[in-house]
Amino acid sequence: MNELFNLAPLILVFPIIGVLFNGLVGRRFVDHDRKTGERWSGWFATIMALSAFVVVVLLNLALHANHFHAETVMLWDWIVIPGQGLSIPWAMQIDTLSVAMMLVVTGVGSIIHIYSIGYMHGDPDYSRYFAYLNLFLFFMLILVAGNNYLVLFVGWEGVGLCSYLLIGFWHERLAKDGTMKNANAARKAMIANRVGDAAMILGIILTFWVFGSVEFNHVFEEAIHIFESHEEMVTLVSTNIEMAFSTALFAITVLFLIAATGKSAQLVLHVWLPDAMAGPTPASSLIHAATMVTSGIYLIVRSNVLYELSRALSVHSGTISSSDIVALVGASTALYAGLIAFTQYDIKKVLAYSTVSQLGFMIAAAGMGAYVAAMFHLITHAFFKALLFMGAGSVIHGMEHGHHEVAHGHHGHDDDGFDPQDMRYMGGLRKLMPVTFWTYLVGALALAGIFPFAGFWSKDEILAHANANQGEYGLFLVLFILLALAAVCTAFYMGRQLRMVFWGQPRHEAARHAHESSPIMTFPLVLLAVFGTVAGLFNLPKVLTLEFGWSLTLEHWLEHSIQTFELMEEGILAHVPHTPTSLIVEVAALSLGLALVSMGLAFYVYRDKPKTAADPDPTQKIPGLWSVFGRLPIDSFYMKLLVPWFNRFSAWLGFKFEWSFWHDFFHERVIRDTFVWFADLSANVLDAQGVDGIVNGLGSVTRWLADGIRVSQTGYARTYALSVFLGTVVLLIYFLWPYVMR
Amino acid sequence: MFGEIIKGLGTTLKHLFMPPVTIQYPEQKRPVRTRFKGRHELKRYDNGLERCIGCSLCAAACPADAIFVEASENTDEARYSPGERYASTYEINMLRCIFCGYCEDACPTQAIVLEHNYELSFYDRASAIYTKEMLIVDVPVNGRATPQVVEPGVFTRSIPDMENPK
Amino acid sequence: MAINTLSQLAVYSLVVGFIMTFVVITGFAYTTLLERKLLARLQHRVGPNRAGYIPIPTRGGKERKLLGGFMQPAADAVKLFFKEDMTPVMVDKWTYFLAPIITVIPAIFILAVIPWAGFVPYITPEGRDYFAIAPGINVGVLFILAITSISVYGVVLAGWSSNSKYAILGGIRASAQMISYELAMGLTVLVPVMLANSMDLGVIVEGQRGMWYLFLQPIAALVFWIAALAELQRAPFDLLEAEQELSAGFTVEYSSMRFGMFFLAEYMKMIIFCALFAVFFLGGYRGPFVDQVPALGFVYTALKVFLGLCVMIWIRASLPRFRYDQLMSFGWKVLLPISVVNFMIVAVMIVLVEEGVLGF
Amino acid sequence: MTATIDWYVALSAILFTIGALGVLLRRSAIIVFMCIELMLNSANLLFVAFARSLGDLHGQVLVFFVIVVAAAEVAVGLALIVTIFRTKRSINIDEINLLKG
Amino acid sequence: MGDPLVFGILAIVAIVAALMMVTSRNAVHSALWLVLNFATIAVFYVVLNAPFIAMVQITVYAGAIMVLFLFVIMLLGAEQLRGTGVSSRGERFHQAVAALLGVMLITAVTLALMNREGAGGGTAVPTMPITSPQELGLILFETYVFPFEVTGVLLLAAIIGVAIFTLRKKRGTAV
Repeated sequence: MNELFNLAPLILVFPIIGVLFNGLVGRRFVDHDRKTGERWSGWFATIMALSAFVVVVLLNLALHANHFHAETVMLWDWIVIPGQGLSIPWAMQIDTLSVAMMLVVTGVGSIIHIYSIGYMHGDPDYSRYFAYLNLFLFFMLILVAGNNYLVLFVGWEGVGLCSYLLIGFWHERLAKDGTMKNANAARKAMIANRVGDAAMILGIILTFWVFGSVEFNHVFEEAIHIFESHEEMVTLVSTNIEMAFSTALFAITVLFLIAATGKSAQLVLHVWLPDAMAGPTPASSLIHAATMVTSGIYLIVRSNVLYELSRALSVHSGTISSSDIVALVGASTALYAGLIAFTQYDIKKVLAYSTVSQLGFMIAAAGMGAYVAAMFHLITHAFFKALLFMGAGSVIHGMEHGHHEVAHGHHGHDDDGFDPQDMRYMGGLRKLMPVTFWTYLVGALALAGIFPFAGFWSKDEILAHANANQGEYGLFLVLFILLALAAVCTAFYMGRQLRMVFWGQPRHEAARHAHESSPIMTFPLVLLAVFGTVAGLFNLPKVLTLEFGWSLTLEHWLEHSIQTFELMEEGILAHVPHTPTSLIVEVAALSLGLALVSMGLAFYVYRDKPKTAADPDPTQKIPGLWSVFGRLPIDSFYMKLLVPWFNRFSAWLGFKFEWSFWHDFFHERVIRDTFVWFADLSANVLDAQGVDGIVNGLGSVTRWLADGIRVSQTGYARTYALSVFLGTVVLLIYFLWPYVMR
Repeated sequence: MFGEIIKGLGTTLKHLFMPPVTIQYPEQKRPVRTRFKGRHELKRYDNGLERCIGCSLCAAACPADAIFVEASENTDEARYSPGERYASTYEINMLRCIFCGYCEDACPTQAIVLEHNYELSFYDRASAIYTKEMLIVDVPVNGRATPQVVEPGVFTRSIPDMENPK
Repeated sequence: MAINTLSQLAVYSLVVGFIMTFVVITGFAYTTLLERKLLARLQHRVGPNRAGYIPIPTRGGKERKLLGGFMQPAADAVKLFFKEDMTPVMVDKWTYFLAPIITVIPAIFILAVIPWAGFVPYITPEGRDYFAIAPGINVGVLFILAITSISVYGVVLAGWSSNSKYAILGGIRASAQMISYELAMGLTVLVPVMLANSMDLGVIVEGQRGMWYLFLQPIAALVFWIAALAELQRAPFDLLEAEQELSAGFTVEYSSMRFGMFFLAEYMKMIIFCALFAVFFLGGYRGPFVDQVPALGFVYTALKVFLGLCVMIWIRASLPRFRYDQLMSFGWKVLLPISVVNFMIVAVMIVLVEEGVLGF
Repeated sequence: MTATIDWYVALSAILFTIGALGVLLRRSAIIVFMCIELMLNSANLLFVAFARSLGDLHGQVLVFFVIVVAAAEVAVGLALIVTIFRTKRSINIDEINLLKG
Repeated sequence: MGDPLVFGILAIVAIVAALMMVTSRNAVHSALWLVLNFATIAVFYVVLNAPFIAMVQITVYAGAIMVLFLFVIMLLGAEQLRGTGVSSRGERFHQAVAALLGVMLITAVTLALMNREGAGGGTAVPTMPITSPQELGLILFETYVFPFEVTGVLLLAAIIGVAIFTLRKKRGTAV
């Protein structure tokens, strides 16, 4: 094994050092001296993130040197119950898939750290923010580096925690109507995620029951083994219950899917993600766009063997497979969220729904068996969506500063309900914020899937996959249509956003006075814009007969850790949807054309509308769009039906059960009275007579002894030294005695 | 910081290739400025009589107490200076002198003047005391050396109006 | 003459040692002249040109003076020897007498391991790697570091024994400075050691066949140079003789040749550190055709030392003196971190290259 | 004739005894400290001599560790002496007898 | 293990230096004698084919530790003890016991050496090549890597300890 793999634990050590620094002492630094303190706090965290990135790059090199063979770095035995066959190690699996994720997490993470130094400038809780950010990196790296489902789950919960903390970072802030907007958003995220997490726990338990292990490799080997031996029934570990293998596999994969819908914001658990935009923008960019929300995709891609087996089993029996459900959920989320994005005015909410939509793309790709395409879209999306969010952050920053300037200009000028995030107040920022504009443009074009930018290649690969396999799998035609429509939506709402924010006339004084952000914020934008442009090169398909040396790099790279490829080669799986390796010109032309037309349409429709902030949106003319999607049907459903009933049930539990029975009766009468009686007995009888006597007696004896011995303590160091020397000489003579006396 | 250091090094390096400005001193001497205050000289009138009348005003004015003057009576047989008295001893301790020029200002007859000689060096402290013989200028071409034998009554008054005696 | 026995080795070492010490002491004398002349030229002056010129008569009765000042070191020596040797009353006699000697001895000691040339056949036909007093010592670099750390004594003892406030302040300043910069220097010296994989200075020189370590490790070279200047107490680190504050630091009570010995030590160390810089970063005695004619090594070493001396003098002419707190914080907060980080980077790079992860 | 290990043992014993007597007899804390260093050095000498005599290097490694520990010990010890000097204005170890029983 | 002449000279220098160190009135002189003693021991190390240890000895002991001693002596002005100090009871007794113990130690060692089998110095000594730093480093970083790290921690602890000891509060008295 290459020695470099031993560095792997460092990727966890660096972020946790950052957490400790910022969590324990960072605040003192910042409070003591704002300027220097911020520098220490921010750069320390950034350097820790960068160090982790460097280590990941070294791991990458090590993988190269190791011919891409995965390595498991064992840290310690975590949960071991001898005799029960339960042994779960805390180990890190370093393979191409996890390293690809780590590169994205630490790379984009580092850039966002740098951006945050500028963005969070002046915030009273500066160091707390960076502590959270590093904590997030720590947990995210646990998530992607774990070699079993349980470690993955630790990271899964950890990032959920960080997400909660960061959404509620400004938890004291109130919305205009007096609700605790941020705190509520954080809670919403937490609760929505719990549903998925419950499914995840069930899935892990079921996995262990069926396969006797939670380590990825064991589980997959065992699953393949059962599949190959054509066993219909499996016995659950340590019980005598038997279960049909296909049912078990279906249950596990669907539970994992539910987990993924929770974390990756898919229908119907997506409701938390748009609200999560209440957090600081860099955090939204890192957690709710680039990395954490993709962990659902990672989970599915990681479990690709289970999903493919499930597909194979269902082809056999003719029923719908869990992979198909995954793909359907993803595709419908993509379209649904894309439509909602039309109706949003908040610059970040548009991006949030766009994220949901793009995650739908990835999930759909994973469900269709295009795991490489899913990962490819994940990586490119991480770049350009982080870029878009940070660009939006820069715009918001500029608007706030502009508003500040205006407010200073007119004293007593009342706040007119101005919201720096509302696109209706913006406009014409192209000239005022050139760097932000150009980088944002790159990000938007990449997201819309316009030709040479990264998004085009990754999105096209997914569509091509759906198109190429529709002959074999009937469902894929439906998926293709859904995804193509979603792509059209994407191009439209991005066009709308670009037009409203950067073109036209400023619709508010603040937009007139906005100005470019500081270099520490624009530098990361430029960096990410470069990646957003060229990231397509990672997995360039073959074009006609042209084949470049770097074509399909990602595919060749991930081949080594996505076992489906092996299964296919070994002939264990007969029918596996295969992604075409070369560019299908018709599909590419179709998607590019649709995107261009749709974007152009958006620019046309919004050419001079809205004129003022109060103007209605032109798309309100489309029947059903605003009346259905604009009202967020699923959110409303939750709020109208689920929440009141749940509240009533909680109130009953709280007042009747908890208070009347548990407190008043059980605690007060049963426990307290018994305890008081017992305490009385010990204090007045046992302690006063028994224990005190012994202690006092011991004390007297000790004092009597000490009085005798203290004479020997002269206090002169030389006396003590003399006795030490005496001892030395005596010992020496004792040892040398046989020689001395001969 | 490094840019500035390199700039400084460049500046000095440039000067390495410039010709030196040194003057080979004992052989070549730079002329001093006209108002340079060097070693004192005791002046004479054109006819050779000493200007100093031994009034000790210079000694009184000297802040460093470097001047010592002792006056004696002039006679017409042995006349040193116009008027009643002349300086029989005139000593300046060059170790004490600070070349301030107050003596020059105090002198009523412009006898003492700080001239341009700056080569003052001694091997011992005693030789740092300049006597009248060392300070007084040579007799002018048309004059006579002192003491002079003069007609009585001509030089009975010292000449405060800074003119040569007629 | 093959060297086989201990006594032959002793004779060899004595002869070579005598020669080298003589050469370096003469070199010391002319380094003072070089410093005075070059410094003068850098300041638009001519410098000493009276002692020992060659008069060349020209027409017109005047004479041109050639090589003016080349006997100046001798004149200085004569002056120093014949000045009155004063011993202040309240000094600690023995220490006061020992201090100048203790200052000079380490400077001479370091000479032992410096490779002046490659293998020179006329002197040693076989068995010797390079020409030095003690060639082939496998802890050469450590030896240098050890001896450098010893040289603090001269300064401290001179300062203390003089029983004068200026002297002790100067002494403590100087020794604190030397100790501080020794760390950075030691860490930097390890860079060539790691690159050459040996502590033998000859091996380090031979390791630079392909490329001078100066180009491979410019940061290390710069840090070494700065630390060497500080170690030598040369400008801009010449705080101990900050005339304005301390008159002359720890040498204030010394006169005559005792003072001269401090001077001697300083200039010998200048030569030696320039030689060390050459060995560590400038390829030592290596140069064109040195494999065919090993004796050329002497010329190359001398050239490189000369170059180093000129740069030192040039720096002295250009840069103002550091303030004491600046000096300390520069040493501890800038130089030391740089050298530690550089050291770590070099170590990591070497491991990576050896592991085959990075290839050159 | 060549010097054997016995000679080194004897030399080391003599140095050790001198150091020990210094510790016991001198009153200046600094000199006591220096005597401790002398004792450590006599032990080091023995380590190296035995390493040479037995032909293995582990003795030298031990000396290395002893030197490192001695450096740490001196730093702390001298800091203690300085601190004591600040309060008591003296480094006479006989005056430092607060622990007297 | 060295020429008897070399050994003799070095041993005499070492013993004389040690004695002078113990008996000097002036602490600075003591320190200087100790430096001489350390230098002699370093030469012993070279004679014993351990040049690396010799260099470490000079660097650390002579170059660092003793300079530290000198600094402290000079800074405190503690060249000589001021005042007579408290004369402890039983001073004579103490000295006598100490001297007796010293004599016993040397006697015991001498007797043991003389009575040992093969005493008198004729034993063959295994030849050992001059230690190279590489060999020492390999042992240090393979066999003794844990103790090595522990010494690192020890040094860190010493640094922190010293900093705390000598740190003076801005106001108020010393610790």
